[in-house]
Amino acid sequence: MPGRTVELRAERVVRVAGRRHILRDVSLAAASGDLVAVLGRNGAGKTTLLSVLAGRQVPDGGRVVLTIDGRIASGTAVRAATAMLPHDLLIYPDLTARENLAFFMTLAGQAPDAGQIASVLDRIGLARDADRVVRQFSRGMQQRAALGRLLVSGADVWILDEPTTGLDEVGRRWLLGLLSDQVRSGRLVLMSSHHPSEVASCATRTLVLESGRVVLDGPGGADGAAAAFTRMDGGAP
Amino acid sequence: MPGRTVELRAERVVRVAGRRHILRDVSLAAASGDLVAVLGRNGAGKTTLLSVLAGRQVPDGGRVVLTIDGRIASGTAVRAATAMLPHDLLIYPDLTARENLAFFMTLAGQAPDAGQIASVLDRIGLARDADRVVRQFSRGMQQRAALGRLLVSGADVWILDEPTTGLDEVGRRWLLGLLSDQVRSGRLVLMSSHHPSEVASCATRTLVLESGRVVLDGPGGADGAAAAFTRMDGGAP
Amino acid sequence: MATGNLGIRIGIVLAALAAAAVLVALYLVFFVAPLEATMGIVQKIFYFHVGSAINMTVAFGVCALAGATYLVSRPMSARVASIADAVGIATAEVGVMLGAIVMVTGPLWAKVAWGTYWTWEPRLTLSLMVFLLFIAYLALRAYAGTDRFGRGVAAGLSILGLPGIYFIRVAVERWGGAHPQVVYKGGLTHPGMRQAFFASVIAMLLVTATLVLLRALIERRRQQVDALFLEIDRTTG
Amino acid sequence: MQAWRQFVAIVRKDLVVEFRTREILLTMALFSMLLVIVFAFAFLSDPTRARDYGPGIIWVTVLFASTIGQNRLFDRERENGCLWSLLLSPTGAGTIFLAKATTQFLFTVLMELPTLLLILVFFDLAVVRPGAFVGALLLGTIALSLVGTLFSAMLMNARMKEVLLPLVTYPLLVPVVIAGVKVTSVAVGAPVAEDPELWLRFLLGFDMIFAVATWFLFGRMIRA
Amino acid sequence: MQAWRQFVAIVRKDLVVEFRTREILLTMALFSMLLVIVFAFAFLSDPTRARDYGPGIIWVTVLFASTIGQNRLFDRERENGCLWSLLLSPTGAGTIFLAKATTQFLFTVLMELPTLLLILVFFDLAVVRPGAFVGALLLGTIALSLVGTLFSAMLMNARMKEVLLPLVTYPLLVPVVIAGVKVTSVAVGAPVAEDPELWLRFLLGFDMIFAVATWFLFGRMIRA
Ligand code: HEM
Ligand SMILES: Nc1ncnc2c1ncn2[C@@H]1O[C@H](COP(=O)(O)OP(=O)(O)OP(=O)(O)O)[C@@H](O)[C@H]1O
Ligand SMILES: Nc1ncnc2c1ncn2[C@@H]1O[C@H](COP(=O)(O)OP(=O)(O)OP(=O)(O)O)[C@@H](O)[C@H]1O
Ligand SMILES: [Mg+2]
Ligand SMILES: [Mg+2]
Repeated sequence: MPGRTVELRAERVVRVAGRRHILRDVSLAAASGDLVAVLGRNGAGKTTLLSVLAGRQVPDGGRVVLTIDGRIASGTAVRAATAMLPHDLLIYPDLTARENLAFFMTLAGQAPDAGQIASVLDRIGLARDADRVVRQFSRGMQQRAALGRLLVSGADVWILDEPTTGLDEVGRRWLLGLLSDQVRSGRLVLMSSHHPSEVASCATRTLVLESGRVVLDGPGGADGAAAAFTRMDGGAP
Repeated sequence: MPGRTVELRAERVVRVAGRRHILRDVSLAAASGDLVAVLGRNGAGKTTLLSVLAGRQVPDGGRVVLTIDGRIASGTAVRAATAMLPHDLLIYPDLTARENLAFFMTLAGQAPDAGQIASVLDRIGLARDADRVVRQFSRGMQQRAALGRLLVSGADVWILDEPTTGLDEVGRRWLLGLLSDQVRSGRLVLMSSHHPSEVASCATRTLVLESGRVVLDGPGGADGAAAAFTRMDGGAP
Repeated sequence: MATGNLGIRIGIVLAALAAAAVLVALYLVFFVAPLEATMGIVQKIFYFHVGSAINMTVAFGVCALAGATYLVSRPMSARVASIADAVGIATAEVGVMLGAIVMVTGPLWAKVAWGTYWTWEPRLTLSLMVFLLFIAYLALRAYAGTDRFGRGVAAGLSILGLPGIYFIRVAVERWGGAHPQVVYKGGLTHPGMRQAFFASVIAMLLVTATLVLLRALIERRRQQVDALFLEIDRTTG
Repeated sequence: MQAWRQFVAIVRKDLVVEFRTREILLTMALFSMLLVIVFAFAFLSDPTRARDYGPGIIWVTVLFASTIGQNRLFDRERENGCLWSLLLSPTGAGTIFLAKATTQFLFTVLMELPTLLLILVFFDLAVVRPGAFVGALLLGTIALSLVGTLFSAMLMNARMKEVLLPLVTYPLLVPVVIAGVKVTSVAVGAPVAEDPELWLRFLLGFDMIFAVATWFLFGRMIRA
Repeated sequence: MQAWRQFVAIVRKDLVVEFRTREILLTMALFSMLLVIVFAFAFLSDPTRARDYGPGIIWVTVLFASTIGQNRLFDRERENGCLWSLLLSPTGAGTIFLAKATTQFLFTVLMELPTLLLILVFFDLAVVRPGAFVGALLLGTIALSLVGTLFSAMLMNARMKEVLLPLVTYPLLVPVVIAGVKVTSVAVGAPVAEDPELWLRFLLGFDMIFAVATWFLFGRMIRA
């Protein structure tokens, strides 16, 4: 909801798989107005960290805290305030794009509003294909449909895992602009990315993971992005 | 196999879904030494075209011809000469990376060679994780494993659908370099991409699709890429 | 098959012949053939029951032939393949319809003759299995839509149907049963009954031929309409 | 009110998808018909004993078909990780559970209609006590839906879901099947000395206890 | 030679994966045990008639369990679109078909061992003609594997695979089940007047004709 201030804190979060660590004591604090780029080489733990922050995975140690206007939120309030776009898009393949959006609006606790849905469909570039089932969409079109879910959710915190995947160049530019707008209007956005240019164009902060550990928690912008990607350079291809 | 010259030709290829066209009279000819970047907005038909060229989808009209050293190949010879990396990676999630590569080498008709496999694993940056099952890999690691499949296949034609998806920046640079090398050593590579910089850095030709039609068949390089992406600009996000 | 006026003209002639034959058969059945001693009027079911049963078998046999033609001609001639495809769907649908008649008249008769709607008797089982096999054919076609892969599978099923029918027949014959075999065993001595019987079989044969021809023509028309839609989409889309 | 809207939205979504693909109902109906036919073959030695094994076949068929329907219903939620879109939304766990159980119940009942008809005709059974017959089926189906939904949701992402689901649920459901067979035997007039009232009351009690228990457990188990 | 290496590689891959996950064998074995137990409950009214319905239960169980195994085996090829990696490789269609059918046969046989043991013990059956008993099972399993593999591969990407598979294969397999039940009845000493030789020869004929037919159709159907 607009006008609220949210803060998302991870406190020494640990996540293990078998006898290996995936996340080692990851701490982080971010608030409304931040766009945190979560960076790292393949297998560094970005997806795992974002899943933990979104509540999809439970930390094996440490905790994740969300405060809304200074008060710690829990349960339904946390879920109403958070929306996630993971690799597996969480949209129903046998519903049309329009039906998916109406469904997710209801789930988020709002009455579905045909006008708003139509305008979202227009923004994500699916106006023409709105009434085809998502299963028949091309990869980029599915990514767009999943982005629509965030737009109707009304969440304060957006968590996106490589959200530009599959988008064409125009769509990518639009998305990065959209995220910047969201952040300016008081949302908190966390996203992972492998593209320096994307990070430079919209991130206000960068967080670099290496083998599940935070090795850099720096500023955003062009300089921040350059510093972060330099930190990750080298090693095996 | 090195030293052979292959030519891949699509002649007025048509592909339909119900009563709509996905590909409309797509013609194209490419030969050893070409790196063709297949470009287009989301839903333009890139994935479909690449699938048809790789033999995964059958054209509803027109035909695809592969000639090896001037002679038209068919059946087994075509399949031995072609390898594809689609969105769904075609690797076995419950085999380790090493087992996958050995298996695909055998399928391709070669005796699996532990030394060669180890060196491929090293090149794709999975040496450390070679004996873990692919299911546990992060997204980028799975993409790397699937790239390994091409490296052991010995195919003359590589067909890759957005091959840099999920790769980190170092991996992406490595892959683009690898593709350039392959092309120089006489392979024919076709790949789709949404990133001007990728196309500029390695493509020798660009092919732009729009609603299933070829609207531009131009040169590669920085200028070619710029021209192609300008052609695609505008319209809905 | 002619799809223009010739096909329709043949259809009209066949339909007229069929109508005449049906009238003759009805006359013979109800006014010439004597009332059977023990079962009375109910025995009249016999003429429809057996006529449908024999023609069902004929229709399914033709369906298998069409399936083989489809699979063999598909790589060579699109025209022959789509005609065979139209014949396949037509014979399967008409055959299943005849099967439904058998499956309704049989049990009705059985309730009177044997005091139960159904017994697990060889002949009954045989017809049920064959009936189910071709329902599966129709289901495959329905879910495959216009997909050529699905059509190939359906064609394969109809071909396997032939040895399938043979084995089901052998299997059920090995275990004896209560279903009458008057015709083959040289019963049906009364000349009036014989005439009525042959007339009804021939009438059903003509009806079947008419329906198959018309259904196949409809399918050809549908194929042509699809082609027209595609042509419009190709030139305008 | 909001919970009600969410409940309706979830049930409606499943019905819309089903109407579009007709997958689950067809799967269940066809599977159960095949089951009946195969049973008929396997046991056809003595058709006069249909009243003895008819009720058993009815309940085995209902049990298997409902398990299959349950698997398919949750396969749908598994594709694209969709169940997570429910679980990560502000919808209450209880609402999600009741919505999924309701859909499952509807599908199972719809599948039972043609199947029962088929069994009654094929095995030539006459229902002499329709009230008990229908009552046992409805109460039994509720039990199957509650237990099945709870564990399908739990096991959705388990590797061996398709084994684990029957392995976990069937032991819980065996009493339901036994009670169902008893009532149905009486209902088709088999010469057994059972009191159907007693067994029906048992089924009712089972339903009530499991409704509360599964509803309570769902929230605790799924959002750890 | 190369085809042989490819054949071995495909079979070995499936065995390695199975050894790692043990999914399919466990699924099949547990499912068939549950089936047997449910049957026992549903039909336990008259244990003295075990020889009458025992053979039926054996074959119903084998048929269902092999269908389930087949589904899972091809689910594996479906994940990540893997079957395409086989079909797009220079491996011959016949090799792929024989390899998958062989795996399916091996898994089914392995599943049958514990299940049969269970049935024989539970229903207190004695095998008086072991040769006929084993022969019918082997020949029947070959038939199930051939027909099942052909259509599982074909239907792998069909939307309604799980319905379509039994719908398409069961009518073709009914004679196999009938023959199997007949031989097994004789083999467990049921008082039926059947000639097991005849039925065994029937099964052999079925296997031979379907081996040729399915092998031939596989290539034509899958690579359009
Ligand atoms: C209950 C369902 C029944 C089914 C599915 C059924 C099926 C069939 C089939 C498939 C045929 C054709 C056989 C062939 O072409 O060789 C046939 C023929 C025939 N049926 Fe039935 N039938 C049923 C019930 C009955 C009953 C109750 C009677 C009479 C008591 C009956 C009397 C006949 C006769 C007389 C023939 C002529 C076949 C011959 O003489 O060989 N059927 N039936
Ligand atoms: N279920 C699991 N079991 C075992 N290891 C796992 C599991 N899930 C993830 N891992 C391991 O955890 C590490 C981090 O995975 P994660 O998906 O978070 O990486 P990532 O930073 O998102 O990588 P990418 O850039 O490739 O997406 C990887 O080494 C991965 O192999
Ligand atoms: N099975 C199908 N049924 C109907 N339409 C389909 C099917 N597959 C693809 N399409 C349609 O064909 C068009 C082209 O799809 P394709 O996947 O080839 O696009 P693409 O160029 O690869 O797009 P992207 O950049 O998003 O990957 C899209 O409009 C898509 O909706
Ligand atoms: Mg990741
Ligand atoms: Mg694509």
